[in-house]
Amino acid sequence: MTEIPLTHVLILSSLLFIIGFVGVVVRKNTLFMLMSLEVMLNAVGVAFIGAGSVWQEADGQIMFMLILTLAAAEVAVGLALLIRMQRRYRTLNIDVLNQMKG
Amino acid sequence: MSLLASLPLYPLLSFLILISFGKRLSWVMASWVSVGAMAAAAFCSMYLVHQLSTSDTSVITAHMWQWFSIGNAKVNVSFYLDALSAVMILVVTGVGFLIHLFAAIYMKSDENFTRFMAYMNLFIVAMLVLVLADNLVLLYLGWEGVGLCSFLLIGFWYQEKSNVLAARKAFIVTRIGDTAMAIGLFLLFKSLASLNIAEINQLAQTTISFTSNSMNAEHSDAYWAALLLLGGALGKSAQLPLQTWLPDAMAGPTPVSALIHAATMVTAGVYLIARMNGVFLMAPEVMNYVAWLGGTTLLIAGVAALAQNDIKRVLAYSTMSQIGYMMLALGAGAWSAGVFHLMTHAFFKALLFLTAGAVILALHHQQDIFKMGGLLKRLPVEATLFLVGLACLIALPGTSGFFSKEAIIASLWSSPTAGPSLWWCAILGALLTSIYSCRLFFLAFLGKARFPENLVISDHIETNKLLRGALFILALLSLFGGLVTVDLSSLFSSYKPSVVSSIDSPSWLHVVAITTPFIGIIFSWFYYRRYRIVTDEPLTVSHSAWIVFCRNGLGFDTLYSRLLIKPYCFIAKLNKNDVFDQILMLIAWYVRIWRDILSVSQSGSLRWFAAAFGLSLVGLICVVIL
Amino acid sequence: MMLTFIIFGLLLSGSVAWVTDNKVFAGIKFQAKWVSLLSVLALGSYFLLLVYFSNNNFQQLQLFERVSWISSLNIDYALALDTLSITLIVLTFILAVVCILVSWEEIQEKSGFYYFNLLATFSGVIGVFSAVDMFLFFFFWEVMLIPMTAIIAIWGHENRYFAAVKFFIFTQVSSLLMLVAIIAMAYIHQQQTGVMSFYYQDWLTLDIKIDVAQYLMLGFFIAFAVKLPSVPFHSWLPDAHTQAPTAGSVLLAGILLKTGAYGLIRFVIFLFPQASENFAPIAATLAVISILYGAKMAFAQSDFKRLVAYSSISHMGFVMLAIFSFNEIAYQGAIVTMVAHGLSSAALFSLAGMIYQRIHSRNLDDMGGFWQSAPRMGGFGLAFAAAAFGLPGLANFVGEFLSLVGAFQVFPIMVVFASLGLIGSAIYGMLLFQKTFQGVPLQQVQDLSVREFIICGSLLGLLVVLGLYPNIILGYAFGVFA
Amino acid sequence: MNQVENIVEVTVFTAEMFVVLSPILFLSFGIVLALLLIAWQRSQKMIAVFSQVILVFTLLLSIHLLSGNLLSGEGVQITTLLKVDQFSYLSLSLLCLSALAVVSLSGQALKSQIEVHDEYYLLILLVTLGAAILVASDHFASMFLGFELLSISLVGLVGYFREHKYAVEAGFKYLILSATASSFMLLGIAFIYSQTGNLSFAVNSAAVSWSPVPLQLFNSVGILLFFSGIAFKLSLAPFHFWAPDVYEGAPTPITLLMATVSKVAMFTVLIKCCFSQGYYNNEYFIDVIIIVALLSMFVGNTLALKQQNIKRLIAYSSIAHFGYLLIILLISSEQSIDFAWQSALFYLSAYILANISIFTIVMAYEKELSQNAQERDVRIDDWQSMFWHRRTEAVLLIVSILSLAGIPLTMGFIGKFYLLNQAVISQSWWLVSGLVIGSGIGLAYYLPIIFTVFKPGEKHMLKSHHPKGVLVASPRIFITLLIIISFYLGVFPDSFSQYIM
Repeated sequence: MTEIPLTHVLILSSLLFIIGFVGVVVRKNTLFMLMSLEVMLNAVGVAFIGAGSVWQEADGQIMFMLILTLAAAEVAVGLALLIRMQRRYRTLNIDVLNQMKG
Repeated sequence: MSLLASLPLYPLLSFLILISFGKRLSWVMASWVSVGAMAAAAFCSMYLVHQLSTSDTSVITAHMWQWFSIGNAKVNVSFYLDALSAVMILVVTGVGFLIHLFAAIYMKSDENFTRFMAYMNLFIVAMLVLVLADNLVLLYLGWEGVGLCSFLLIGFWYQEKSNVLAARKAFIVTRIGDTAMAIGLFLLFKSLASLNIAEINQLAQTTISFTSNSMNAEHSDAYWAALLLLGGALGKSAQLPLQTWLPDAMAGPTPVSALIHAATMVTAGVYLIARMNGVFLMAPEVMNYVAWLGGTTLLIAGVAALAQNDIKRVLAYSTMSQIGYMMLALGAGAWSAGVFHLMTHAFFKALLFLTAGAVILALHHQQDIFKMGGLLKRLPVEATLFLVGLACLIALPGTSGFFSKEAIIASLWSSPTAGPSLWWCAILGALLTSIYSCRLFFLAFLGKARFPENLVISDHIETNKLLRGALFILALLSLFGGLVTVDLSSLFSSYKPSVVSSIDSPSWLHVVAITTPFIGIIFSWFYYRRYRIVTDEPLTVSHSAWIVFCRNGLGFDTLYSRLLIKPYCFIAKLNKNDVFDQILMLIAWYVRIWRDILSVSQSGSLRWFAAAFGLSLVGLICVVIL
Repeated sequence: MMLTFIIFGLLLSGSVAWVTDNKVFAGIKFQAKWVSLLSVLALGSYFLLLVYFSNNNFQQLQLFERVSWISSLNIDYALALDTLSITLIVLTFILAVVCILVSWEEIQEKSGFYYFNLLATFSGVIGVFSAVDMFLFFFFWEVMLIPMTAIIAIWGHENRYFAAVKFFIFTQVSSLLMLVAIIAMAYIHQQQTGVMSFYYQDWLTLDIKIDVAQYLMLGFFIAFAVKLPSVPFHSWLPDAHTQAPTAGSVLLAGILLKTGAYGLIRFVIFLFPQASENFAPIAATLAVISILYGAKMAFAQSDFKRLVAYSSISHMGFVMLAIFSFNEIAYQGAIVTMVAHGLSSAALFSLAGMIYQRIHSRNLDDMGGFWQSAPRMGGFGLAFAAAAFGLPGLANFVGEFLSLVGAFQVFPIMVVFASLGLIGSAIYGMLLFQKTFQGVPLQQVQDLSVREFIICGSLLGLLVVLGLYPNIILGYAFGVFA
Repeated sequence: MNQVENIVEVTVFTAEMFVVLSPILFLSFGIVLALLLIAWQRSQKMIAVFSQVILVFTLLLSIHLLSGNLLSGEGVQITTLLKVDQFSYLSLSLLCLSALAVVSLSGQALKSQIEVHDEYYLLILLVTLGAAILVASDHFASMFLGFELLSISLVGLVGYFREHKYAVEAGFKYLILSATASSFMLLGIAFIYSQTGNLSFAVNSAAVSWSPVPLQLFNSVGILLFFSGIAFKLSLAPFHFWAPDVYEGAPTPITLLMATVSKVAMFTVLIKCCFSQGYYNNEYFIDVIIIVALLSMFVGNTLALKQQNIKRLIAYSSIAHFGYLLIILLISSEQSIDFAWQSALFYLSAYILANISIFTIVMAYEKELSQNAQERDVRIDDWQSMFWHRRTEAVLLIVSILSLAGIPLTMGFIGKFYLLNQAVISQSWWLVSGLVIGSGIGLAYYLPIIFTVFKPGEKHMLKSHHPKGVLVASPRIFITLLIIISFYLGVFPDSFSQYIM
């Protein structure tokens, strides 16, 4: 099988990660922010898998699984909060949440 | 406790008594205490002088305790009585006693009588310490002490703003001189490692490093030391350029002017220079400065005296010019002449002031001579006494002033540090003296009475005898005081042979010197005719620019206020709230600015937070990579 | 043990005064002022006896206690005394009594806590004067600030919070620099001897490379220069003095400034002789600037206490000049000036307090002609002003004269400039006296009460005695430098 | 690769490990039991007492292990994942202490709600567990687990009071940002892993030199990302933006939880990681540390200047304090590691103590406010003239403020002293000056609080006597105890640090 150099994997994952991060920053809708978070986490996952395969170790995959669980948990809490937000503010626009400042 | 040590104690005790009992003392009590103390001091000092003259030793010393020690040099509180200080204590206590006597009556009606007498006593204490001190630090103590008392007495009627200002002026101006003197002390100690007067005078001759110019310095230590001491002397003796305080000092009660600002304190400068002759001899240039300063002062003061309207200010300026004579003498190296004139001047100037005081009292505190006139008939006794005083001042032959002033003038011509030009100076001064004296006398005692008829009441008539007694004694002293010749030449080390004079004085000098006063009198007899004769056209005070200029002491006050006082106040006000503080407060301001900037960043918007997270990360990564 | 007893005795009696204030035990109504006055008197006399009967030769530092405190860093609890510190501690006790007496009627509300703070400050100060373990020294140095700040902030005048914060921040920041220097010294000791040590005597034996020493010396110097205070670090002082209650000002001017001078002598000079000698010209220049600048600023003020505050800056300038001229005469002068200024400024501040109690103003324009109605006060005012401008016969003169004579041997030119300060002091001294007591009487004030008379009288007496017979101090405290 | 092998060797679970790990195990079992308890009967009082009991036991256990000498020297490696030494135990006991305080303070915060809140306590326990795992972790995986356990449960707690004005906002902010932060951290870990091929702390990733340059770059970037994740949790500038808002929005006990438990755990793990991986030799990393530290000192102190709301003020001051603490990471050599640990833990405990004390009083005042039907945060001027009406509380407040400001007689001063020692040893003069200036600015907002406490005024709150039921223990005793502790440790720090020596 042809070896994919590690660098490429890392660069790919970083690109993915950046996409996700930009999503978090620019999207106003809370739902999409949560999704972008998912993208970021998965990008990390890619990096781990790649690294693991280079080192011929299971650690990478294990970490990826942990990340998946984390993502699930986060989304769960996130959605709960999202519902609260919808109830209270009747909107999902994140920018209404700037009462506290200074 | 030797007699000498106890000398200042009498006035000190009386001071303490008066100050602690204050107004609770009746007039009789207070005056008995203070005048009695003075009498005791006077007798005591006479006895001391007698002792001194009879005893074979030329000095009497009294050691009280060691004040402190500078390195190895001890600074003692101890007294030292030689011929020079003997003269001084005689003047201080003798004249002081008479003036106290006068003052006790003069100030009787004042509500703060006891305080006044207390200050007078305190002054005498300080003055005695000054003249008896055996080291310069103790002398400085007395020196500052008399300054303080003069301050207190000038501002005695402290509710008048003008008096307060005059007092402050007097103190600060003299303080400038004192500071110079203090620096002089530091220098003396540095180069001679001693502050004992006798030692210094002796060391100054012997120490090479003191007199010789050290490398790359164009003046020797002796030069600077003498110069700085001279500064002190100028301040106290109201000589150029520190003379401006004296005329204003006349704001004090008349006895104060008599005691402090005529007889004793102002002559302390002369005493200092005479005392430190050892140092001055090592610095002929400075001697020359002394002579010139004295000469100039006596001319300026004479001119200023010509234009005064206030009887006391006239006398003040004349004091200035007489001290100018003394300085001249000292500068010329005629120590004994200078001190002699000091003594005689003390007598007749005290007499003049006190008589003036009596007149002023009689006229209900009227001091303007243009509002007097014709007093010869109304107050004949005072007038005669005043005439006597003036005669001495003019130095008519036979009077004490004649002898002393002649001695001075005679010494000038041939002196290497004075010379003919200064001699002419002195002659001119004598001329001026006689002119302004005549003017004063004419205006005050001759001519038309220019005051309401009912004014003259000698409300102190019942005590007149005492009062006049004091005046009579002074008059006698000033007439015949010249006969006791003071020979202090033993005290003063003469010049080094190197600077012995080459010029010998021509014979016509004496003739000129003796005739000068008469010329002056004759001149003014005609020039001031309208002051002298009784006419009906009113006398007008001239307001021509020149006269006013002279009346204001040739504008030194304005000069100084422009040069020194105004700028100082300006800077002070300018920086009232502390530029350093402002600078440090800038930091606080800066932090506050940052606080506001940063608190903008806490906008509370989530997306901005996330973005900031990313941005700052990028920034840090850049730091790492670059 | 005795020294500890004194330090903590003060603290303890302070808390006793606090707790028992205005309470009745066994039929006696306790009052904080009485408790604290008596305890200060008792402890002070105890201290005097302790010093008098101890057969130590106090010319060198005599160790009193040395107990291990923070063993992990070899920090000890070590107290020692020598003539210098004894002199200053005695001064502290004298002024302590004055402080209590001036607050006698001024402080009415929360007096218990007030006197607690007062006594806590005293104990801190005494700790500073006697600590020889540097950590302990720093500890006391900081502890003494807290109650002082409380005094300013609680019982001070209108602008007190600002003044207190300013005071605290200045001292705190500067002393943190000192702390860094202290730690660095400890590590240098570790490098040279293998063990860490904060013990003063150990440090004296160190030989530090000059370039390092200069920085360390600077660390100490800044802390002490701020406390002294010297231009340009002085600007906390006018505010603090002006805003503090009378006793606070007395305390600050009389004692706390002296801790700065003490530190300069004991630590800067003795620990870094070489470095400080190189630094001397700068320090002397600063000192001269402080003298002149302080005098000038004092002249510009219209607030009685502010004027006196600036005058203290001027006076402490003489001390610093003397200290940095490395010359025994000057050192003597420095000590006398410290004591004299302690007394005279305390006197002037108490006078300010008395006037404030009568007319409720510190503004000189509201004063004038008091002499007519209050001659006694006027007399004392004159005497204290005279002390301030160094009238011979009062203690300050001896101090300044010796300082200047000593300094003249080293820095003639600077001394010439410093002497101009004598003129400046005359100017502001006269201004102070005349604006207050002379001129047209604006209002009638009642003359000194017996208590006030005792305060002023005793201070004046001390000033005169020290002025005419300074050997009481000189003969005693001098040996430190021999 | 040889490291990998010898790590593989030690992965046998022995009895010693069991003993050593017992506190954490006990805690986790306690949580399970708590769940069962809830299943059996839902009673707020019971669960509260129960969780306190658990925490107390955990505390006692860890202290016991601390004083016992089986943790001498290196510490005990438990599988690849965990490694326990006396330092981690000390911080563990600190965690339990603060968690205990939080639980006790929560009592009346919950009173206002009607329903039963057993999950609240459960979440607190979970947070503590996560923190415990963090301090024990020696491996990125375990650290990640603890990290997420901590943050997810915290999110739950932050938004806990649904009705509260700011609940949603604070919750969201914390959720999104911490998720972002943790993904950054994960990416960093991934990069590091890609270089070292090993996730254990024991591998000195700073010393990886064999890889070609771009990879080296990835490595250092990885370290940076990882650090940024932690820095976020420690709310170090410039990752601090969330802190004040979340602090303000969260229920007060939870604010305390965030200020103490999570920060202590995070900092401990940071030190562990940095020391074992020898980051202190990596000058890039050092630069980053210095920059971040200086920024935090400045930003924190400066922004705190104009705060009136206590919780925000504490947030900012904590930013500054952790800026100071970063000095620890700049140790010069292996020898000073122990001292660094000691200083860090001392400083942390001083910080915790001060925070607990302040929040005790904040809670007391909040209760009174709510009794006056004012649902708002405590502001500084609510404390006016406290000293003259409620002496003990005021003294406690003053002591803790002074301790935060680092004035002698308090623990804070000794802590600052340790830090300065550190800085002097490592000769990092930048940080020294930062510390000096920072604490200078700090005084400008600490002192006014004290002055407000002293400021005379009418009794601000209705009741001058001590509010009942603010704390589980009688408040007076509790408060006096806190005062005594902070004074005692402030004057005799040895009695504390002897545990670590």
